[in-house]
Order: sequence, then C-alpha cells, then structure tokens
Amino acid sequence: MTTCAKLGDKLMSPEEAVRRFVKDGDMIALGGFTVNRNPMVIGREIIRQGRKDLHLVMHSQGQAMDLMVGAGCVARLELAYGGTGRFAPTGIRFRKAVQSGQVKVEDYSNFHMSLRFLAGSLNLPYIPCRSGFESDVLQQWGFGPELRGAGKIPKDKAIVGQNPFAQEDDPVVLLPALNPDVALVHAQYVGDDGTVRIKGLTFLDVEQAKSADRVIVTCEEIVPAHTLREDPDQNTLPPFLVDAVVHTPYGAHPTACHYFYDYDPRHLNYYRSVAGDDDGFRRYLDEWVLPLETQEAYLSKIGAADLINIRANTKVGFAPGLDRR
Amino acid sequence: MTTCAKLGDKLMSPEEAVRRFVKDGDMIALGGFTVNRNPMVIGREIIRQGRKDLHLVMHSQGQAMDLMVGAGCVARLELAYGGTGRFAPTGIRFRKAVQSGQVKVEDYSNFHMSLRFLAGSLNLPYIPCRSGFESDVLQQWGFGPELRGAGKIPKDKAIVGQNPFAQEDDPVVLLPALNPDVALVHAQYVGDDGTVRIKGLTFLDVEQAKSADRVIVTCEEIVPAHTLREDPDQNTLPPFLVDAVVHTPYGAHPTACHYFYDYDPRHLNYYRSVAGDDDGFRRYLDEWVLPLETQEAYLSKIGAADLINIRANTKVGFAPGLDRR
Amino acid sequence: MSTAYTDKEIMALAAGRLVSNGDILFAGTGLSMLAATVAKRVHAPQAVVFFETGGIDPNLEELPLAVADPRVMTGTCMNSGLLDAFSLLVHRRLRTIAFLGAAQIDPYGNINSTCLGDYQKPKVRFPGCGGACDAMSQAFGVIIFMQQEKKRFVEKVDYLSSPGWLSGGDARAKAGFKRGGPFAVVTNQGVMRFDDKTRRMYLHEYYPGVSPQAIADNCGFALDVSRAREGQAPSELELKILREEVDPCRLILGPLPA
Amino acid sequence: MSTAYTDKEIMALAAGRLVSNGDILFAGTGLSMLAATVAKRVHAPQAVVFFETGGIDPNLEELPLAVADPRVMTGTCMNSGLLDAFSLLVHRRLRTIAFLGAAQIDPYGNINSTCLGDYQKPKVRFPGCGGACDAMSQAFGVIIFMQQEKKRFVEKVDYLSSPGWLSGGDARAKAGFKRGGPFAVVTNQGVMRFDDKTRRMYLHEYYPGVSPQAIADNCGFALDVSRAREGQAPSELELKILREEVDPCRLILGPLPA
Repeated sequence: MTTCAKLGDKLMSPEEAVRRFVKDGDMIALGGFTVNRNPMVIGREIIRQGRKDLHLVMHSQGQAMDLMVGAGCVARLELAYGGTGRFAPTGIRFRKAVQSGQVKVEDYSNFHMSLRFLAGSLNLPYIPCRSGFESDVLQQWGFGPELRGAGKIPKDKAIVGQNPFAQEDDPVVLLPALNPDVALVHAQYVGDDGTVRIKGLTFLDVEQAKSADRVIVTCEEIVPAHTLREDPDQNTLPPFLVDAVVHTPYGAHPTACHYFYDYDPRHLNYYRSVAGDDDGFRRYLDEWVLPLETQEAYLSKIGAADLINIRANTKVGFAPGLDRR
Repeated sequence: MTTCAKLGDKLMSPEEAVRRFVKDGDMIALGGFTVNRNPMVIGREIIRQGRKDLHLVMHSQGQAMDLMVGAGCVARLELAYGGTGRFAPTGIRFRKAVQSGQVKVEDYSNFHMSLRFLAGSLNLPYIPCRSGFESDVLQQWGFGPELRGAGKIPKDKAIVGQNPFAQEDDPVVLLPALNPDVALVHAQYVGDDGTVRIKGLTFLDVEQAKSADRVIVTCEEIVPAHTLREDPDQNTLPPFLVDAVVHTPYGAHPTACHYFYDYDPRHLNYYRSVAGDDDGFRRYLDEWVLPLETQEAYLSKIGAADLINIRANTKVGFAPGLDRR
Repeated sequence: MSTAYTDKEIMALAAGRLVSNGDILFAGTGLSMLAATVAKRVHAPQAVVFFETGGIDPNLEELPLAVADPRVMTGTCMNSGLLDAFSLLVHRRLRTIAFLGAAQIDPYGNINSTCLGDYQKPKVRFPGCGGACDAMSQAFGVIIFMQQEKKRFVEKVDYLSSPGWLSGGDARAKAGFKRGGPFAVVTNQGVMRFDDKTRRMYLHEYYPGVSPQAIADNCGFALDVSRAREGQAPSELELKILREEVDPCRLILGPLPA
Repeated sequence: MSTAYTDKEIMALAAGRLVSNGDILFAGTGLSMLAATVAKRVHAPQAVVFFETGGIDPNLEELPLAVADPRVMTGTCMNSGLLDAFSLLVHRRLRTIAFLGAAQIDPYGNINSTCLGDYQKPKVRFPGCGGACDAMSQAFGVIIFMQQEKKRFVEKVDYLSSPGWLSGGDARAKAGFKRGGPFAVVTNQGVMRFDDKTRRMYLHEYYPGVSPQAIADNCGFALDVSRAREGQAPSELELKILREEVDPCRLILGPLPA
C-alpha cells in the first residue's frame, strides 16, 4: 500500500472504505458500464461485509451489479440496462432476482438516467427531456406507493408535462434528479493529492460522483500529483470531491480498464457457466468473493497467466488478439 | 493555407466562412470568455462584410462582442457579463451601446446561460435551476413583447414554477434552451479530418457548438488527424459537427490562446484608450479592422515584436513575466 | 449461383445496405455493430459509427462485444461519455440512424426489450431498454433487427420499452416526438417497412429463396405482403468484407454456413 | 506601531481572514483573487481556489487579471469549463465561499452589478451579474467587497442583480433558496455582517483609526454600529505575503501607501 502524506486519511483499504462509507439501505451509484471499469473490489467487499437492502442506481451495469444482486445485498435498482453484452445479454443473477421478486426494479432509459445524474450533479431538482412518451418506461412503475415519496425516492417516477415556453401543445417528460448516498468509481490514476484521472470513455462517472453525498474511488495507480497537474485538461475529478481512495491494481477485473487490461473472457464465461444455478453461484461466492479479503489474494487466485493474457497493449489500450470466444 | 483532402470544402477563408454561414439577423453564440479564445478573426470579418441586426448569445464575452457591438453589427444580446476583466471591467462599446439604446440586452447569469446552452445541446426544450429567485435578472425583461415569441426568442425570458416532484412548496426557475444559428469557436488544433481539440479551459464552447445549427471553427494549427486520434480523450468536437474550418494563427488576438499566446496587454490598453470616444473607435476600425482583409495583414500590422512578446511559454501556457500593467 | 450465407450474415448486410454515405450511426452490440461496420467498408465510407458510451468513430480493427468494450475507445476521433453520445443521437441537425434489437415488436414498430409477462412479476426479464428508448424517441431514424418468429412479431408487446409509431397514423407526432421512428425491420427472412400513412408494418423485401407467405406465417399479426419484392443475395464482395475484415473470428457471426 | 497599508491591502486581508482552512473558494477578478490567494498562503493552506471558467486550484504563481486569464489554467488539479465550475459552486456537500464585488448594495445584502437608473434605459451600464447571481443564490456563503460610499450603500438597489437576504427575515428561504447568502461585507473602512434574525446589515468591525460613525456617515441607509469592535491592523507577515508573493507587480493592489 502506497503511503501519501497529502492523501492523509483518505487513503484506505477496501474494508475501511466500505465500513465507513457504505451503510445498509444506502443508495449507491455504480460507475463503469457493462464490461468496463466496474467497481468490482468495492462490490466484493460490500458482499463480504454483508450489506443489505441496498438501492443501486446506474445507467447500464453488468458485473458489479449482478454480483451484488446475486449475493442478496440489493433490494431495489433503478437502471436502464442490466447485462454484460455478449457474455450475458441479460445479467444472470439480475434476471433471476427480478423474476423471483427478490428485487424491485424501476426501469428508465440510458438518456433518462444520464440526465437524472446530470441534474443531481448541477443541483437541479429535475430535468425535462423528450424520450419515452407513451412507453411503459414511463407508465409502468416498479416501485410501489410503499416506497415512493420516502427517503431519496421521489413520489413520482416521471411526470409528463408541458413545455411552458411553447405557444402550442408540446409535451415533455420530467425526470427527478438523482443524489445517491455513495458513488463508486474505478479510475486508472489518482494523484497523491487525490486528483482523479480516468482514461478512455468516462461514461457517466463524473456526473455520478458529483451527484453523490460520498465518493469512493478505487484506482490502478497512485501517482505523484505533479504528473497529473502537468496536463490538467485530462483530469476528471478534483481531490475535494473524493472521500476515500483505495489503491487496487486490477480493481475492475473481470471487466476492463483501458490502457491497463482488457475484460477477462475466460472469467466472464466461467461466471456465466456457474451463476445461472443457485448452488453454482453460491460456490462462486465461496470461492471467489468471501474468502479473498484482499485484492492480492484475489489476484493470486486469478493467477499470473490470466492477468498477463488480458494485459492491455499500451498503445491501443486493450489486448489485441485476445481469445474472446 | 494548408490543403487537406479530408477536410475538403470545409476548409475555407474567413471571408468564405462568413459569407456562407453568417446572415443578417442571425443568432450567434460567441465562444471563449472575456480575454480568452475570442473568435476575433470571424468577428472582424463580420464587421468587414457589414452584417447587421445580429443577435449575440454568450455567457461572459469581452473583446469580440465589444468590437461587433461597436461596429453596429449587433441589435440584440443575451449575456451574463460584458467586459474584459481589468482591461475593461465593463465593455467599452457595449456600455455605450446599451446606454444609448442602440442594442437591446437580456441579462441572465452565467449559470443560466450555461444551462440554456446545455439544454440546447441535449435537445431539451428548457431547464430548471435555483439561481436568481426574486432578482431583477428574472423580473426585468430587456426584450419587449415586439421581440418575444418570434423566431428563436421564446415568449418568456424565464418562468418561476414549482418542482412537481416536491411534496411541499419548492420554487424553481425555468430557463428556455438556446439553439443559435451559428456558433463561433476558436481552438488550438483542428485535425485534417475536422476533429477539434481545445487545450486549457473549454469554457462553454462544446455546449455552444452542439446547440447551434452551424459551427465555424478557427484554429491555430491544422494537424494530421492521427496525431489527435492517438489520444482521443483530449479531443473536443467530432468533425461532423463542424461546418467550416478556418486556419488563422493568432486568431484570438488580442485575447489569449493557451499554449500559443497570452492576451496582449498593449493592444487591450490601446483599445481602451481609444474606444471610449466615437471617433477614436471609428479610427480603430479604420486602422485595425476594415482594411486588413487577411489575418496575415493584421499580424503584420501588429508586428513581430508584439507577437513575440506575448508568445506563450510552452510549459506553462502563458507568457511569464509579461508586462501586464 | 450465389455463395451460401447464414441468417446473421444476410441480416447484417441487408441492414448495412440501408445506410447512406454520411449517416451518423448509433450502434449497439451484436448485429448492429456488424451492419454499421460493413456499411462503412462497402459503400458508405463517410458514415460515422458511434456508441452510446461515448466512443465516436473508432477504427474497429477488432470487433467490440459490447458498447463499453475498450475496442470502441481506440483510434476514435473523440472519447467522451454518455451525455456527449446522446447529444449526438438527439442532435437536430444530424442524420443519426440507430440499429436496435428487441425481444418483441408490434405492427407499429413498438419494441420490447424489458420483459415477458407482467412487468411487476415478469416471466422472463431482459436487460432493459438501454439507449433504445432514446434512439426510438429522438434519432433521425431506426433500423430494428428481429428474428422472424410468431412469438416475437406480436399484436401487442408485453412491455413497450421503446416507442415506434405507437398506435399508427400521426400518433407519434401527437405524443410529442419531433422526428424519427423506425423505418425498417430486418429479419432473417426479409425486410419490413412502415406505410407512410398508417405507419403499419408491411413486407418490403424477402430474401432469395424465402416466400412472402412463409414470412407472413412467421408473423403474429396480419402482415401485408402485397408490396413485397425479392431482395438481392449478398454479393461476394459483401460477404468477403464481412467475413474477412469485420468479424474474421466470427465472434458475432457464429458458425459459417454448412 | 503598525506599518502603513492601503485600502485595497486591508480589504484583501480582512476578507482573507474570513476564510476557513478547507473552504472551497469561488474567486472573481480583482480583490477577490487577492483575498483568496492570501488566505491560502497565510492561514488556510487547505483552502482551494477555483474560478467559474473551470480552473480548479491553480498554482497562481502569477496573478490572473480575469477569471479567463490563462494563469487560472496552469498547475491546476483540473481544467474544465463553466458547467463543471458551477457544479462545484452549487454542490450540496461542499463549503463553497464566493468573493464578489458590486456597484450597489442594500441593507439586506442584495447587490447590483448591472446598471444605474432604469434597466430599460440605464444611465450607467455595468458588465452584468456574471456568476455573482449564482454564487449569491447557491454558494454556501458569500463575502462582498464594497467601497464605503453613500451612493453604493443604498436603501434600494437600482437593479437587483444577485439576491442576498431579499427583504430580510426568512424571505430568502421562502423565495426558494436552500442555503447560502452573504455573511460579510468588506469595505475600505470596516466589515459588516448580517443579523441572524432580521438579516439586516450591521457594522461588525471597523479598521484601526476609523470611527464607527464615519462608516455610518458613508452609508446611505441607517447602519447599526452598536455591535462594532475595532479590527486588527494587518500584520507584517500578512502584508509581506500580500506584497511580495501574491501581487508583487501591484497589478491589482495599485500604488504602495504614501
């Protein structure tokens, strides 16, 4: 573990980050997208610490969401898409949990969720748009009246109103802002002052972090701040928005982290092969999550061959020629 | 003039860009901010071509706005701030034009204008916020009923409404989106495929460009596209949003362009010393704008000594030790 | 005689042919990625592919398996994020064409990618609408991929994830949409379009060797086949580019034809 | 005895003293830049300065003359844009303190930076509210710089650019504001604060050698001076840092004291 005077007590282990900043019942924004930059280390730690009744909010999430849902940490989700593309077009445990009624889901579109986080990040109470008129996304509400209007869940999922600036009929969809309790972000770099730099697509991580009450950032590397400040155009979040910095190489595995490693097709295929079965999934947790209390232990179990196999080519950012079948 | 096959007929002179893309009466979004990256070349060309009745929209603009207002090209402005900081805390010709009634002004705040362009860039019809309740910014309307509700001017400047998601009284300020006819952007780099890269602060140039019907980009350098595509995280606009690319070194002079040159205190002070007087301003136009039909001619008149004096240090991006009194 | 080809191959190519040079293509995973890429390489070199994750115009030397695949971030003209991607999708001045897939479709092109059965207690849950609802709402136009099956072409979708022409006629404009809507449905047997007036789906084209009646039989609602014509088989060039350049590892195309 | 100092020097220092370590400072041009910078160098090293243009925590080795000066873009932890800057200003969890100037102020801290006379046909036009309206609306707290003059401290501002405590009492909360408001007015003669209940301005501190009555005489409305105490003169260290490190060229400070 690197020690960084300027980071001070913001630098911590996954165990400390979850213990201090994630509570039962919290609304948690998951960064990344399907097979990329999932906050896997914090996700697994949340499972190990047995957090319950979580409310996940995201646009399109895959592996971290599926694992936490499968482990029974999650009671509610708001999302647009749950899956990992070709590896699991519908999240495996997500599907089972929804079908069995184990979780409540509120569906939105990706633009809807992006706008809701944007609104939260700018302290706008809500935001209008023109996506989804007369769709079931607006008309079917997954959260019943027992949930709506309490805590961070607004009384309405969405409202169809009128553009007050129009001189004729002009319907608009109004969406409530999101201000989650915690945002989880996995980044390539954090400076030893807390500055965050994400390389490749940022997805919606910036807006998610800004909209949240607390932010936990896991990262591949902690680097001298001056190396990030030499080109501040490329930085993503300022230090004072970050509550916890956790140094976790391969912290998004088995999802990808641009310029560091590709997604791990072998592990994702393995997960798909076992996770559909309740016992299989339980064995996955028993083997890959519960006993591996440190990222070092997790990576040792993954093994050097696998880690080298997915290592990113430093010029193109992924692993060219990786066997992805 | 560089020739670039992939840019094709998008690459053009300032004369052609204004002739083809700026019409009398157009609503024009000015990029940059007070003393930085003002679209000066296009501004001067608009004056030379005698465009009239323009409607300028911006957050905080300085030199380009002041020059166009002074030259009589502008009938209406929507803005939050008009000036160049210490060089002219209130824009010199802007002040005179407002006081004499030569232009109509609609005042907003910087956050208001930023949100209005943001809404335009995301095709949202309007956007709510919480800035300015009971201020004259909302209550005093500069555009009278003869202007409102026609063309791109909405019937209301702003509307105070209620957050429909709140369970108690929760006022919100609703602001109409902006979708100008043209956005003017000055950038450091354009790739020979049309990709735009702005270095340093981007201000609101991206949202302004995305919200506009047409986009004119002037740039310091046209560079091989592959050099920009090697680090696409740093790029600012994709080629297909750009209608005209104009290669104009020192194109923001006398305002600054990060990593290329600082603002020019000598020229800005000179401008202040002459522009307050109607004859003085007319002489400024006669000397610095009307006869100098090319950027080459303009730069020759500025002179090498001045250009070298303000040249940016390549590591810090401005001219350290520049005499800025 | 023509070369043998698979369902997926002809679907990718049939959809690709609908692209015009200069279109701005919003591609999802799977077939849509193939269609966009092959169109760009065959006849629409100025078309630009972008992904809702924010990758714009990647070189696509290797095929992405998800819209968040790192392969959509390399050689791009710009790496951004979801809001930037959606700002392009919904841009008033761009001809954005989206490729989408779905589990169910109705006669007016409304699609379901959310669930079968009741939403509150679904028999089968799918991933959700993702950006499809936004593409159907605000893109310039949409091309939908479907398997030609009765259970997928239904009178009424179990859940309307992404609005097409709604109840037909001018229902879409009345609902508040300013443009767009689906203009083609590409299946493993043919290509459907929507009547300009009623906005109801009709068979526009059947692939060589497929009968219009077979398609109607694989459709859960009455399908007008009176305007149908036979489409062209994939050319050797198209197949060559698809197989050798776009998906040489057959990650999405799957097995070669028998 | 203490060193001589100018009005601008004591204003910058008096405002700087109001900063707490760790505050996130929203600085404009001129005095506010000096106040933020000197606070950071004297007693609040963990304070962070940012600008509405998007420059966050620049090294400020040279003094910026405008918020868009390239000097706010160097050595920053992040270069962004207006929307990012405002996302910080209005952030619910950050203690953002803004420094503002104005042409007029009323007893409840409402300020005018737009015009004198009628808005439709102003006698004097100023630049406009810029980001001041947003800072007054949504920052955690605001510090205002004013020249102590009757024509500037007025019963009613000609144009209310940026809302302070409005008509006082709970008017601000009733109008819809969730937090913030001005908490100090720093002039060339002293520092005013606002009553916790009525929200009316009162004299909190007069600089050494200034009489409370002189301040009341330079105020266009009745100013409560009953709670005033004498403030501390600038220390030698403060003046040294301000003069030698913050603005050695006296670009904003202007001439040294006679």
